This record gives sequence, C-alpha cells and structure tokens, in this order.
Amino acid sequence: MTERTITMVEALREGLREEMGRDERVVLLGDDIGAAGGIFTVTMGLREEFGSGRVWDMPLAENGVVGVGIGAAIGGLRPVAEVQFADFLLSAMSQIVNEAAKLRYRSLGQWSCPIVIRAPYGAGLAGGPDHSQSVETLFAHIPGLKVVAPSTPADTKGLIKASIRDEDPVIFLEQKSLYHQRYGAVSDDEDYVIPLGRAIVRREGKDVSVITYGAMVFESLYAAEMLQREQIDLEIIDIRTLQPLDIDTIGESVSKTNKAIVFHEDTRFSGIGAEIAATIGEELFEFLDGPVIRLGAPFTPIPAKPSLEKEVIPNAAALANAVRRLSRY
Amino acid sequence: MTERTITMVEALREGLREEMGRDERVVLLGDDIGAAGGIFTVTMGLREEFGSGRVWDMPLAENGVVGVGIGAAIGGLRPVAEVQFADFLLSAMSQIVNEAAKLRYRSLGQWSCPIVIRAPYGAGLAGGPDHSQSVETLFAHIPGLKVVAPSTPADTKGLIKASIRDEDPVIFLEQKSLYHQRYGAVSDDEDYVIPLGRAIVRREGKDVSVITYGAMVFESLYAAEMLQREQIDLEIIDIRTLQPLDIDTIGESVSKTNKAIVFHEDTRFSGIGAEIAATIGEELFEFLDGPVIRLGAPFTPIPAKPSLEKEVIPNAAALANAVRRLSRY
Amino acid sequence: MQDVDADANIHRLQESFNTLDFSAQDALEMYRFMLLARLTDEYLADLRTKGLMNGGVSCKGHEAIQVACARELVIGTDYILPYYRDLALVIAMGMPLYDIFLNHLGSEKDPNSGGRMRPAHWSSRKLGIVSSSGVAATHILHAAGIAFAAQIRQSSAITAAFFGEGATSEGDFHEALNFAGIHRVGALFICENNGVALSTPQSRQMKVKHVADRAPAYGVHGMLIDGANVFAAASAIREAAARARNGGGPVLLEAVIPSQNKMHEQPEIYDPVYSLRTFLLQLGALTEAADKEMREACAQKIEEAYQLALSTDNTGIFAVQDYVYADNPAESPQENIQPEISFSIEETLPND
Amino acid sequence: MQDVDADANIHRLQESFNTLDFSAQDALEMYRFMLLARLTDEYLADLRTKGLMNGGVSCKGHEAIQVACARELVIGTDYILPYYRDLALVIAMGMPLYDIFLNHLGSEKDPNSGGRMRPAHWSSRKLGIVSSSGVAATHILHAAGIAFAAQIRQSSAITAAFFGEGATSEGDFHEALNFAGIHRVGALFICENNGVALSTPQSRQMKVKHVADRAPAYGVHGMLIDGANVFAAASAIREAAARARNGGGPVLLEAVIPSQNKMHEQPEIYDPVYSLRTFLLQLGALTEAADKEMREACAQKIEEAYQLALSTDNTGIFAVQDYVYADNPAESPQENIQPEISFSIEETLPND
Ligand SMILES: Cc1ncc(C[n+]2csc(CCOP(=O)(O)OP(=O)(O)O)c2C)c(N)n1
Ligand SMILES: Cc1ncc(C[n+]2csc(CCOP(=O)(O)OP(=O)(O)O)c2C)c(N)n1
Ligand SMILES: [Mg+2]
Ligand SMILES: [Mg+2]
Repeated sequence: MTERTITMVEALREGLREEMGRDERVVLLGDDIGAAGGIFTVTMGLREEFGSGRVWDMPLAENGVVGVGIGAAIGGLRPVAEVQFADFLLSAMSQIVNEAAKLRYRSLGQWSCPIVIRAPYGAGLAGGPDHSQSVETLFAHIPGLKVVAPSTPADTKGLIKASIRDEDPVIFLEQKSLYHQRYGAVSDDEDYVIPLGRAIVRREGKDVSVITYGAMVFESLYAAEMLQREQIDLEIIDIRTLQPLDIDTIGESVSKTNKAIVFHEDTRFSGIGAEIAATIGEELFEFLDGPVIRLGAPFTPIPAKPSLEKEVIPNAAALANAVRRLSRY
Repeated sequence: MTERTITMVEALREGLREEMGRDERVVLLGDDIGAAGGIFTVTMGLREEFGSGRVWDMPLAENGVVGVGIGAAIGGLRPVAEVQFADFLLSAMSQIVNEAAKLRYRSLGQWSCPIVIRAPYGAGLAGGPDHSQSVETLFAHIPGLKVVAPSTPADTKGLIKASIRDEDPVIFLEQKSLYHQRYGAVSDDEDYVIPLGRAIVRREGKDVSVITYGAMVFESLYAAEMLQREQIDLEIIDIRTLQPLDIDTIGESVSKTNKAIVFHEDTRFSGIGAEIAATIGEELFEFLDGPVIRLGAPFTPIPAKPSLEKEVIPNAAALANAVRRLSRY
Repeated sequence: MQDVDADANIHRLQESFNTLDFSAQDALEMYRFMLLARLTDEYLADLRTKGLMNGGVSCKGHEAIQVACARELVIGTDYILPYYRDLALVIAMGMPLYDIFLNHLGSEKDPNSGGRMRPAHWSSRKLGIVSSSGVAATHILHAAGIAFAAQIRQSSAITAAFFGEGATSEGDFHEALNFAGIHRVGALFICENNGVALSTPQSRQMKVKHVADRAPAYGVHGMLIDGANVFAAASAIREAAARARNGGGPVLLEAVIPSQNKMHEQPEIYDPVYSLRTFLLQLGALTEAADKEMREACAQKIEEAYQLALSTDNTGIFAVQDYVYADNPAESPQENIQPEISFSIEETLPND
Repeated sequence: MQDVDADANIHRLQESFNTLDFSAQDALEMYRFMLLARLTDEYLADLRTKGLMNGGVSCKGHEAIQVACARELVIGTDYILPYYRDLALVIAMGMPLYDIFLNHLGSEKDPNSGGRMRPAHWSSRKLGIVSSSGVAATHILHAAGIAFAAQIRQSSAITAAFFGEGATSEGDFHEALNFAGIHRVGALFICENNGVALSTPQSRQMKVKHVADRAPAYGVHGMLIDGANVFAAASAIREAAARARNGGGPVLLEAVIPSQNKMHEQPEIYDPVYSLRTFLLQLGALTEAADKEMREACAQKIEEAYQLALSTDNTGIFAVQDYVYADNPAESPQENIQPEISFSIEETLPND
C-alpha cells in the first residue's frame, strides 16, 4: 500500500475501476463514456478493460440515463450514471426525486435504488449559465438522497467508493475546475473508503471556523495563509457530504472558535450555507461571539466570460475580508 | 367595488378571468383545464367563456406544458401554465431553471419569458410522497425566477394578477389543503393587485415573531390564540412571496420582538426557513434575545395515510411549544 | 376494433380461443379471475361511494388484457411494473385480496407500502411487482433498465410495464422505447388504451390513431390487439413474451379497451367479462348455475378479505421515518414486511 | 444518400437546380454565403488552434442546408431557433461578422449575449433569432410553443428549430413533435443529421435509419433530403415552409450531412462548398478568377471584422447582475443592446 499524488479525474477512474473489479454488479452508464472515456476522461479505458456490458454508452437523454439507471438498480445491478454537466441533472429531477429517492420508502424497503449519479458542477471553466451551476443544495433538500461534493483527490476516491457501496441513491458532484488538481496524497489500498456524512478538518485553527466544500476549500486555504500573517488563525472544515451533513464536526469547531463563516460558490441565497448557519445559530447560540457570516455568489446566473465569472464567484480575498470583519467581534 | 368571502379556488378563477379579459395575450395551458376545468376546478368555465384559443388542453407531459408555455411567452403571449401537482414540476425543472429563468439574462434582455406556472403543493390531502411535496425552496433558489405561495383568497387573487402582469417567470404555488378555505374578504376591484415580494403582518404582537407562509399561517393563528391565554403575544408574518423575499418586513418585526421562529411545512432541513433564520442571525445578531428557532417537517417523504401525514407535518401545538421554549430566553 | 354485433363478437372470441392450446378449464380459470377482479372492483367502488374507502380507479373493461398477462408471464421470475389501473393484473398474479384491501384502506399493515402511498400503488418483491409511483410514465424507463440489467446478467426474466395511452405523451416513454429499441432488451411495453386520460380524449393526446403506430419510430415491434378479448390478448402476450425472452427485442403492445360508454350501453359486445361469460356458456364450459355459484364464492372471499382487513389493527409496524434510508432501520426488509396473517397465493383463487 | 461519383453528384446538383426558379445569380449568391461561412469557420478554427478563441464547433459540411434555410425563410418575420452548429445559418440570415467575432471573443459588447453565454449561442430579436441555451433539445419545445402562439395570434410567421440527430433522443423532442402534430402548428423541425453526437454514432442513438422515420409517430410530415445539395435543400425548405405557413402543419425535415471523414476523403463528392463550386464553374456562372476574387473579398471582410472586434473595448455595457429580472435595469432592452458600431445587414455580403 502506497500513496501517490494523482488528479481528481484519476482518483475517480481508480475508484470506479477498483469497485468494478471488486463487484461485477457495478456498471457505468452515460453519454460518450465508452470509447471516448467521457467528456472529462473519467471513464477512459474502462470499456476496454471491462467490456461494453459493464460500460454503457447511452443515447442523449439525461432523464433516460437516470431512469434506465434506476431500472438497472432495481434489476440487481449497481449502476454509476454519468451526466455530462450537473445542469442537465435538472431534466432528470423527477426521476431522481420522485423515483430514486422514494422507492425504498414507498415500498417499505422491498425495493431499493443503489445508484450513484455523477456529474461535474460549479464554475471556473467559463461554462456560462447552463454549464456552471451549483445544484448540490437542490438535492441535499430531498429526503432519500445522499449528496457528496469532494474537494481533494483522496476524498474523491474514498467517497466514490463509499457511494458505490452505499445502499441508497447518491448524487456525486465533482467541482469541474478541480478535475486536474493534485492536492494531497492518495492511498492505493482497495479498501480505502471514506464513510459518507463525515466532515474533515482541513486545517486546524483557533480563531474563526470556516465551513466550506468544493473549490472554496482551496480559496479558504489561501485565505488562511494570508490571514496567518495578520495573526488570525482559521480553522477550515470541509463538509465533503452535504447530505447527511456532519453537524457534529461543525459544532465542535464552532464551540471552540466561537466564530463561524460559511463559504460556498453556490448563491448565498438559500445555499447549503443557510442550513448550516441557521443550525449553528440555533444550536450554538450561547457559544457565538458574533453573527454567522455567509459568503456565496450573488443572485444571478453564472456568466461565461471569465472576468465576469470572477465577479460572481466568491474568493479568498472576499473570505479574508469577512474574517477580518468577524474578528472585530 | 365590494368585498365578499370566496374560496381560494374562486379567487384564482376570478383572477385568471379578469386578466384574460383585460389582456388578450393571456392564455391558459395545462392538462384537463378545458371542459374539465382542471383537477381542482380552478379553470372551470374559462374555456366556455374565452374559447379554446385561450385555454389549451395539453397532452400529458409536464415538461412539454412548460416548454410549450415558454415558447408561447417568447411568441408574444402571456401563458399561465397549470401543472396538476407541484411534484410533477420536477420533470420540467430543466425547462424552468435552464430556460425560463435564464432567457432574459443570456440574451441581454432581447428575449424574455413572462410565464406563470401554477401548481398545487404541500400536504393535507393524503396525496402521499409524490403528490404532497413542498417544492417552493427548490425554485426560490434559482436566480431569474419569482416564487409565490399565498395563504388567503385575497392574497391569492392579488398575487395571481400581479404574477400574470409580471415580466418574468413566476412559480405560483397553491397549498392544496387551502383551496376551499374562505379566510378574509376579497375585493372585486379589477385592479386589486398585490406586488410580488411584500410580506404581510398577519397578526400584530409584541413577544415573538413567527415567520411563515401557506398552510402554516393558519396553524400560527391557532397557536396565537392558544398562547394569548398564556399572556404570550405572537406577531405573525406571512411572507407570501419566497422570491423576492421581503427581508425588511421580517427585520422590522424581529427588531421589535427580539425573538423569531420560522415555521413551514417543508422539511426543516434546507427549507426557506434556513435562509430566513440565517439572515436574521446575521443581520439582526445584536437584536436577538434567543436563537432563531426553525420548525419544519422531519427529513422524510410525506406518507399518504392521514394519521402518518399528521406525524410529519408541523402544527399549532408544535409551534406553541417552540414559542414557550423561546419565551424563556 | 371495428364495431360488431354480439354474435360476431362471440365468434371472434371463439376464433381466438381456437388458436390457443387452452382447455375449457383454462378459459374458465381466466374467467374466474376476471370475475373476481370485477367484483372486487365493484366492491371497492361501492365502499368509496359510501365514503369508507380511499381513492383508486376502476379496472372495469381492462380485465381481459390484465388477466391474460398474469397468465402468460412467469410470476416470481419476470418483473412486472403495473400502474394504478391494474387491479385485475395483481389479483391474477396472486396478490392476496387481504393485501389489496389493506392497501385500499391505507393500512400500516399493508405489505405493499404500509400507508405510505395512496391505494393502488402495489409492490411485492415475491411476485416481482415493482413498486410504482404516482407519476405517470416514469416506470416505463425503469422497465427498460430492468430489462437491460437482465440481459447483462444473462437472466431469462423479462420485464413488463403497463401504462395508459396518456402516459405515452411523456418524454419518459420516448426515452424508454428508444433505449429499448437500440439494445433490443427483453421488455414488453403494454399500453392499455382506453381512449381517455382523465378528461383528455386520445385526439388531444396524439395525432396518430394507435399507440402501436409509434413502435416503428423506435425500431420496436408493435402489436395492436383487442384488449377485451382475453384469448386474443393471451395469444398476443404469449407471442410477445416469447419474442422478448428469446432475444427478439422489445414489443410495444397496444390493447384497445372499449370506452366506458360503449361498455355501459352494449355490455354484451364490449364488456369483456360479460361476453366471455356468454362464450363460456355457449361453449358449455359454464352453466348458469355454476356461474352463480362462482359469483357467490367470489363475493364471499371478497367479503371475508375485507372484514379481515378491517379488523386488522391499522397502526404501525414501522415508524413513519423508517425506510427513508437503508440504515434506518437496519433490519433486513424482507423479513419484516409480511404481516403474520395473510392469504397464501392459492387462497385468492375462488373455489368452485 | 447512396454513394455516387463526382460526376453523378454534379448531375444531381444540376437536376435539383433545374427544379427551382433560381437564376445563376441566385445560385452564386448562395455559394457566396456558403463560402463566407466556410472561410469564417476555418478562420475561427485557426484562432482556436492558436488559443486565441473560445470554444464553438464547426459548421463544415452543414453550409448548404443552413444557407438554403436562410434564403427560404422570411428573415425578420419568422422565428429561427438555431443550435450551436448553425454558423452558416446566422451569417446567411444577416448577422454581422463583427457580431459573430464579438460573440466568439466572448466580448461584453457582443449583442448576442455580452459574454454571458459561451460562443455560438446567438440571439437577435431583429433577425428573429431566438436565444438558445446550451442544453440540447429544449428549444424544440419552444419552437412548438412559438408556432402555436403564432397560430393563435393569426400571424403568418412560421418557426424553424434546428438540432442534431442526437438531440432527438431527448424527451423534449418527443413532446414537441407530439404537440406540434396535434395542433398542426406552423413549425419546421430541421434535423442536421451528421451521424454522430460527440462520440456517439447514430446506431447507438436510435434504432431507426432516419430521423425522418419518426415523423409518422406524430402524424407529422416527414422529409428526408441530401443536406449537402443546396438546391435540393432550398427546394425542400420552400415546400416545407409553404406547407407550414398555409396551415398544412409541421414538417420534420432531416438533412443528411456527409460525415467529416467522407468530406475529408472525397471533398469533390461530399463537400457541399467544393461541389457547388464545381457545378457553378460547369454552369459558367463562375470562373476560376471570379472565385479567387470572391474568396479574397470574403477573407478580407473576415479579417476586417475580426480586427474590429478585437479592437473593440471588451468590457462592460451592463453590470454582471443586470437582466436577471426585468426591473433590473429598468431601461427598455432593445434600445440598449445594439452597440454603436456595427455592420449593417447588407455589409456582411461579400462584394463582387
Ligand atoms: C406525471 C403525471 N402527470 C399527471 C398525473 C395525473 N394523472 C393521473 S391519472 C392521469 C391520466 C392518465 O391517463 P392514461 O395514461 O391514459 O391512463 P388511464 O388512467 O386512462 O388508464 C393523469 C393525467 C400523474 N399521475 N402523473
Ligand atoms: C442536455 C444536454 N446533454 C448533453 C450535452 C452535451 N453535448 C453537447 S453537443 C452534444 C452532441 C449533440 O449531438 P447532435 O444532437 O447530433 O448534434 P451535432 O453536434 O452532431 O450537430 C452533446 C451530447 C448538451 N449540450 N445538452
Ligand atoms: Mg387512458
Ligand atoms: Mg449529430
């Protein structure tokens, strides 16, 4: 067992390959995932390795990909569906919310739907309004679903494997601008699995807790470096899974620092940050030295032009400012 | 100009009829809305009155209803689409979120999409997991959309008329257990229009602010009566519009009472209450005498059996308990 | 199906019967199920009228195609995805009447869904009945996926999804048929075309005359049958199932169901139960007396099942939050969901 | 379209030409637009290769059907819903090359969308080009709705939506065609079938051989044409547009586009620009010298437009949050969106 640095794409591919090798019920389905290896090359080589019975190139219909995947899960397989952009998951929303999320419940557990639905989400690649959306909160709101949004290659690998082994539908969201980063080392242990629903303290600190996930984890790390020089010590919590949400780890941190900022690239309005801030406000009311500050995108679609995109996506500088403001309390 | 008591269904029908009379671009489309008058009889008689060119019976395809409606809006009409249950709006999610919400933005205002999409939502009629959902927060999260959820017949009429006159897409959600209630009087003034984005103080009080909407408005009123006897005076804010959200009216109330409870039938986790509580916590931190408490459904689908449904939907008694708890601060 | 008179109709039943290797006994058994379903349906309607029963729609007129399917599919092996209209199907598949009444009562003891769903959303892992939602057409895609999974697992199971003609307007139908056609999966897409979706007539639902006319758009085999002729239906389903099971690919089978009006006005021609009865009397397989006896036996079974369901304690096996996720509760579901008291499959058959 | 040799191909162009009332001058004008589009496309590809330009896909091979459509539709009256492949269409409709470059540069001065969308999502209210998203097939439903709205408003405008064969797998396609068929709306559904969707060949996209084979499932008129033969395309579009405009209902028109491979290997047969050039030379409408001159004029126009776009200040007309809602900003949009400097429609035509 060794550790190497690999990209998030490689971590995904490795996770998928290992699980396909371990369990022959694991099948992949999606558009252009076979010979082409998917538009972000995640599944490259897997059809060659496992055959077209395990890697299904689908017609262009996301609702169909998910619906067929749900059927495959009912039929005894462990499908991992890829949708090319998370924005297109919206056409499969009824299948995901009314079907996958509720099958176990409505049949009293007679039937279940162990499907993983993977999709790249978020901004940073100039995709514009319909190729850059943060959809994670839409799904985290739905009982019956689990929602994962990793930031590092190691987490990605551990969490994709856990998601495939999970008995329930998992929406697995990959921040597309992180696909090629190599932050941290990744185990090649085939049983390196990270349980869903556990946040990680990405950086320990004593002054302010920053609760974040996805691409904003790295903005937080930059901000922490900047603020270090100002004698402000950030604790950074990467929630990793939005549903279930690890409120315990968040709570521990905030009861130590007594100050919290929630930080994500999704719109500030009604992002998962609202849930986190409201919970902190309600359960840790006595611990708080200042308001829980939320940072997120303004209430606008994401424009494609990089300079405009930068205007709407929050960053390390904005976080640092918010931290300074909060430090005054 | 007189005032009468009518039901929410009648208020809707009256609002639609008046707007159709006022502006011949207003057309209705949806399943079974013609001769059958819609499954909740909202459009009863309108095809007879205005003809089938103004009231379109659609094939069974909600994504199609919305997509055709968007086209009709582009083509110069003012469509009001009815979807039989809000749960089925989920199949039209891509059309709503990727198309209706973004058309104006992506074309720099060259094209726009003045459509109203009406649907009954929420619990109370034993509809079960896929006929009872609260979908309002999913849409309130989307830049470009407006979201309305009235509680009284008067508001329903004023808001449906405002929605039809609005230049942008409006998701108009009708709490289905309220369809036949007659709370309050309704004006027959054809220009009785309630601007979108304004909350209303449903009951003035000085001790605790309850921020709510939809069916929970009436549970709040019951709770207020109960608590009156205990010398606790509730102020009840009916937000009416989730997007835009009238944070000013909420703020005024909370800076007076210094105590706030957010109360809705949607799941507590990540409902609009999270946004409201987080905003109060952040902007009124200094005013708060106690935590902002959120009440909502547990994280489960809504079961059909009425006794089970009652177990998951919050009510006046639960609110009263929360108020008592908060009063101790 | 063009209009005919009563005699011509019986003649058609006879012709269809002849093409099958069915004995008179087989025919009688199918009649029994159709009758049992009809009487259960009427019993439920009556309870609803009296306000004693929750929603649910009638399967009247749909019995022949449904009972034919139950007979020709391999129950327990094949996957069946019914819609709310398929009462006769699930009865003929062997769902205990007791369970059906528990389900219609919305009882927490109902093994289908314990009061979570409205009535008529059946689920039985044992019978291969996949739990359906109340969202039209979504399950058509599931059927395509299940069938492809079976193909990948080299299972001989086929998959049958049932839906109305209205549901074919949904995108799910298109995406399902398209996928099924490409991969030639072993699925039967069975459309029970009763000409109307709530209030919407077929003419406002689609421009084509027959749902089966849509099959060529998917490279799928289309079949159009008289859904009220149980023998024609059985023969068609047998052919379609064999095709699907043997790698011949999916079938879109449209069973034309007579309108409620026609059935009401000319039951001797359009009512599948009525006309089958006439046929069996003419065939000599049934006598008026035997028919009366059979009806009484059915009625008694129904009454008993209803009373038993009524007397069953109607509260909690599971907490309302159970089964949102697998880890809540942790117990294996199959062991829990069968309530102690239940008819066996056989017991649902009416005695002679 | 079955394989042919180069001569037979020219012969076919001649035949199609003869069926139309086109003068040689008309043919030459279409050739000019095809050439201008081809050269613009190549210019853009070259910039992309050099890393000077954002995404966008090539319209190579699609020029004939697109230019034919621009000619046969009533620009400014009809509604056109292009997809990202339709560069030749929007050029031939009269979108200034300057705007095209601003759009491809993602400039905030781009009147199409001011840098909000990625390139190739055109929008021009003046030209009737409805802003398309990057979500395949959604606009097919919009076209059905626009066309029905026109019918209700008793307008003579027709609506044309363009899409690839891959997009026909989406539920939106089904729901759009179904609706359009029922109401016989005045819409043209134009499928540019190039046999592949990203990496997915048509055989994994659908079981049928032709997208037009799907028309009967909707009671819609289907047409199958050689999308590389500009005269056949113009003639088909003329017929289809007349039908749609005169209450004859919608048309699903499949234009078969030669594969990039074929075009590369045998351009004399499969490349629509190349073979049209050959035809015009044979017809005597074009000389080698005139062709060279025309190419140079096009190249110069392109270069000028690009340089002008490049030199245009590339920052803000509107704040990034404007136009999320109507009330933000309050000004009327039409007055604001046209930047001062712009070619007129005519100026995009290359000079002789
Ligand atoms: C997605 C969706 N839209 C609407 C409904 C409401 N609805 C219930 S039954 C029905 C009619 C269905 O007609 P059809 O498919 O012909 O079946 P039938 O009831 O006639 O057998 C409708 C529209 C639904 N259940 N699901
Ligand atoms: C809903 C949706 N799914 C996936 C994509 C990604 N995508 C972009 S182009 C394309 C291929 C479309 O193929 P086709 O419709 O044949 O058009 P072509 O590009 O071949 O002209 C895909 C899958 C998309 N834009 N929208
Ligand atoms: Mg029907
Ligand atoms: Mg293509």
